[in-house]
Amino acid sequence: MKRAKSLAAPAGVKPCDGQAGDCTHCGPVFGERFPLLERTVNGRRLVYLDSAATTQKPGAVIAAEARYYRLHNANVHRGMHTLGVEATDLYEGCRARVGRFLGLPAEQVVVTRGATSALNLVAGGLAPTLKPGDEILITEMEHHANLVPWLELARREGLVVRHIPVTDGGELELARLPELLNGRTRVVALTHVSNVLGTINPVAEIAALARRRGALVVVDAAQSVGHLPLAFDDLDCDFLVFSAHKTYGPMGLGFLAGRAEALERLHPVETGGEMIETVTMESATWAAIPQRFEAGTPNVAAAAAFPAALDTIDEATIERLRQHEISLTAYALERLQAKGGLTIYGPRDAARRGGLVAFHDPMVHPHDMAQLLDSLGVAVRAGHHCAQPLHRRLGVVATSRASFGMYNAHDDIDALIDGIGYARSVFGA
Amino acid sequence: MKRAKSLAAPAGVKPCDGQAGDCTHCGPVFGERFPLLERTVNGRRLVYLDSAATTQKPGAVIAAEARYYRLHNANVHRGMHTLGVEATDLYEGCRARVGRFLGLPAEQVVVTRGATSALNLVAGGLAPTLKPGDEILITEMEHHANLVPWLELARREGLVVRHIPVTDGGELELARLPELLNGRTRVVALTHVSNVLGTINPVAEIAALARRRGALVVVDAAQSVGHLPLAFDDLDCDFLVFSAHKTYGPMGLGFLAGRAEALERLHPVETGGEMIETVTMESATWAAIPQRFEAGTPNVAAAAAFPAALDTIDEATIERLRQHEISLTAYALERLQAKGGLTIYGPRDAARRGGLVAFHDPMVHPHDMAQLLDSLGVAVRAGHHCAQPLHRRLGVVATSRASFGMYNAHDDIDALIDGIGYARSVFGA
Amino acid sequence: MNGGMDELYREVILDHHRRPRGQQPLPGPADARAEGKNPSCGDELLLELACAGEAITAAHVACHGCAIATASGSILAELVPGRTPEQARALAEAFREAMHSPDGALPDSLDPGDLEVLTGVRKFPARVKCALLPWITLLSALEARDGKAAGLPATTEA
Amino acid sequence: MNGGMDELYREVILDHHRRPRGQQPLPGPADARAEGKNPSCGDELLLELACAGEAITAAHVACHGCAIATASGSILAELVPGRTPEQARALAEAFREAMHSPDGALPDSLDPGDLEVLTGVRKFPARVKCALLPWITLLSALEARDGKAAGLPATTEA
Ligand SMILES: Cc1ncc(COP(=O)(O)O)c(C=O)c1O
Ligand SMILES: Cc1ncc(COP(=O)(O)O)c(C=O)c1O
Repeated sequence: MKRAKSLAAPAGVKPCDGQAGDCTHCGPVFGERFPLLERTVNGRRLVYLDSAATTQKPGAVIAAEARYYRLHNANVHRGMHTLGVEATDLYEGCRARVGRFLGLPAEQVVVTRGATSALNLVAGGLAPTLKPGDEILITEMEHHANLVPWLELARREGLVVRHIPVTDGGELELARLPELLNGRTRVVALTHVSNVLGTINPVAEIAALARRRGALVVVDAAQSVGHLPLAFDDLDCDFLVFSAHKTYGPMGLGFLAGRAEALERLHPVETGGEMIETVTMESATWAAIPQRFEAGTPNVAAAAAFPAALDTIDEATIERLRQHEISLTAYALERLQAKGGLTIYGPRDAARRGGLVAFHDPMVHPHDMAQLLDSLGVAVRAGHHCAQPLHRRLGVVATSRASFGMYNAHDDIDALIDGIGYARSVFGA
Repeated sequence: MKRAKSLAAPAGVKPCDGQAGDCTHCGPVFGERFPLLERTVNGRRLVYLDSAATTQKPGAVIAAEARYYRLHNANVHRGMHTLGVEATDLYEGCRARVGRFLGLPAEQVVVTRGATSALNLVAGGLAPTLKPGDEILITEMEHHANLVPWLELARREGLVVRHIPVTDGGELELARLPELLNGRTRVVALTHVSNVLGTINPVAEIAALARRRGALVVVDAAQSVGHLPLAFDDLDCDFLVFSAHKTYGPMGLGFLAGRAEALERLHPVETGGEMIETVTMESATWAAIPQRFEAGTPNVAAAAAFPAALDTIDEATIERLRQHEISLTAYALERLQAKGGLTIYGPRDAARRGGLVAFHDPMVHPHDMAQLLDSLGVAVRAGHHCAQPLHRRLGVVATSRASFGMYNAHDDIDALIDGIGYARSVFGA
Repeated sequence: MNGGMDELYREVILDHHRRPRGQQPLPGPADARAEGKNPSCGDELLLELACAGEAITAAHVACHGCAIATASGSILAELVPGRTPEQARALAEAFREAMHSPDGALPDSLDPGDLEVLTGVRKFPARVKCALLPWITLLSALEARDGKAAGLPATTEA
Repeated sequence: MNGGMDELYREVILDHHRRPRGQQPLPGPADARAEGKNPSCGDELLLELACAGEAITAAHVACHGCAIATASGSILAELVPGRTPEQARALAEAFREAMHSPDGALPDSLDPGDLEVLTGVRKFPARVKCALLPWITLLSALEARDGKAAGLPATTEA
């Protein structure tokens, strides 16, 4: 196969050095900006195919976090000194930057510890607005983060949790929607992109129906922000959550974006300093939104660093990154298919998927697959990927998953395919 | 005044360059290890006196976090690849290191986002074990983080919150304890060191009484871990919380340490991935402790960095750091007193206080004081320090607070005193 | 003074802080009233207005806050009497806007008096709230009077 | 094989994985029984034991797991019959200890057979759980039989 043709690459960006013939959409690969990718694993070049678990970080993000600690470290909001003002500017600057990235005013962006915390904030925060018999509609392909908090809420408040089943093709069975979505449905919570099937769900379509029914719509965008073009308004939802660490940003940081009226409906789940207005020994009143949801000292260092990740995405342009992931996904689907004997999950068409492919080899258990691939420097994830009910639906306890970031090239997929061959050979297959 | 005598200083440690004559206990100052302290503010040397809000970070901590992102970044627990194993080792290594620091097995250390999250976890986690009429006993000197979560719990579950009042001398009115602690008291939650008064509370003594009454004891050690010698067992409590960022460590990280039986009583508050055993579309069961309380992707980067902070403390030895803070506090009390016309809060004896002093100048509002000090490079905090009820008790809405870390020297306090003089001159006092 | 303090603590501001106007209670019952607070630092302010015909006739300001908040309240007490509620609102809104704009100019047509000097505070982001507190409270008092709001305490965080 | 894979996937282990012992159901009802699982990766195992007099006479192992878990279950099925519950417990505990010790030695006195080979897995921390799953489940089956536990599912995370 011939070398990939690359789009005009900005300075510091090397063209995709993949082997695929169909790489015209592929565009540049940003590997050089990610210092970790220079390391070796077991004496081999690291082939990192686990970006759906966490992405690697551009050097600019790592440097921004260190710079914060070296120059501006202070607690926020409460200080009048120069460091406190600088730290507050960086922290609030991150909120505004995320708002701009999603197309929202800063006040509608709540800073959290991650997507999981943000989903717990929504589920817990809605508790006082719900009554026994109210219904929550989720899907069978949810990550535990968008499933267990609703089960807990239902248990505590006497609610009913229903779910949209997954078809054999790995899509939501939308035909069931009219029956599942009814007058008692108060919340519809679903993932934008499945972290196992890769399926991109028709969120805006479902949201329109749900909102017409008077239900709030919660979108788990952990696998889509930073990977595909997305504006808050286009999804037509009430709440959207994601984690910085899956978006080329630092750990310990995530966001809840919401419509102003929807945020106003949430009761604060975590309480303490920074989120109050007046406190006596008997009672407390809450600060305005978004501070109301941000109890205690936030992760200022991570917030100071995250804008550098969004800058990297914007510089590459999200459209180009999306094309690159489609190209990688298409190539991965093609080569895995060609390998034979593998079960591959999710839609066949790469353009309808996020940048990940889960597969199962009946000859090699996923743990052994991951272990043997790792011995060749290829990092994939094996397990239930925090989606046990979906795996039950797929009829397996575990799958192997290869997932892509802006730094991957087609030769990474070649390494994966070679590795699968090697794993089979070890098991005499 | 003459230069401070210093104890034998480890390499890279400069002796205290303070001006105080009584600095024989002072020992070395670790300023050189903290890169931020090299910066200037408004053209002056930065005099950082806001460590109670957040401490500065040793270069080793900043480097460790960057090294994590450059070499080991991966999600934890779920991975079989080399990066995942390394990241898990670093994460679990931090848990074990904190356990060693406090004298506890690793399994009794829960990793959280900070002290506030840890307190919310305890308060929320106890909800199912409490019934209307049960009592929570707190104190009048609590930070909002150890106050508002209990008020919220009380509101939700119909509990009664009582508090130990503060004497005019800034100590707990322990004479009231027999009456306040009764057969209905289920939880006693109190701060180890007040973040405003500096008062070190007799936690072990109160805990012994409380536990005899069958109450669980929760200690907010946000201002004591890393600042004074402390072993979990010596406090005789059930739960202890603190934040890494106030202990020379990174932001976005904190800990809940607990007795095993006490941790078992907590229902998980945040749910999602990593904290489950089996999940179906109908229900979920929980993983063992401590994973049960750690939903979602944790802040692995911060966990990888925090041991370097504890190493810095251990190398200095906590005893020496404590002596140093006592020496600084004694000097600050003496010089503030000598200034005249200032109200100084908390015990008079530095040995009975943590390393901080709050004061009030009737001529200069605390905000103006902080602003004018900042113009000279001196960073103090002004406001209610997240302790509104205590400030009401003190009869002011705000105070100024100077707080110390291992990097401060006596000349920092000289700069503070000079700055107070300057602030007064601006207001014509 | 260094570090820009001469810009923040201008003589005019220090003077308002030393001898704040509007301290004396209103002669009769208030026609409009609001409490304001700055939750992050605890500053509190009570504002009462007396009106007659088309105009505000007197303002009473009780401020527990820093020099900037106190001076701002004093300037308010000086500037607001004699204006109609509409004019007072316009001034408050122009001031709020100026505090968030780079040049901080207030139109002469609003007759901003000493408020002009106070716009220098915008270079100290942490103090903007202090300067705004009385004016946000004014807006809330006027709204309450118009029956538009339930008279909730105003906050500079909203 | 590279990257230490020859140590992990020793021929003995691959052989146990290819033809696991203990697959056939017990002839009669089980005298002890437990389910085990590895929550973080979803591995599941069912263990049933038949006893007669002082000794365990047969073991049935149904494992949904990786090669390491399967091989470990197979070795268990091979080693446990013929031992008393006390001896079986001692072996399981010695194995658990060996998996967390640097040298990983099992005393010859316990007659560890192919289990010796499995201790090589300790160099792969992420796989230790897989190797331990059958043995933790054995401990729980024996405890349940002694009436000490309510027969809750065993987990490698506890
Ligand atoms: C679809 C989806 N939702 C939610 C999460 C949870 O994100 P986090 O672990 O960062 O809280 C993940 C990642 O694990 C995910 O893939
Ligand atoms: C005594 C005390 N408790 C709790 C906290 C809350 O810590 P954090 O904001 O890191 O959660 C603080 C610091 O703000 C404190 O001083």
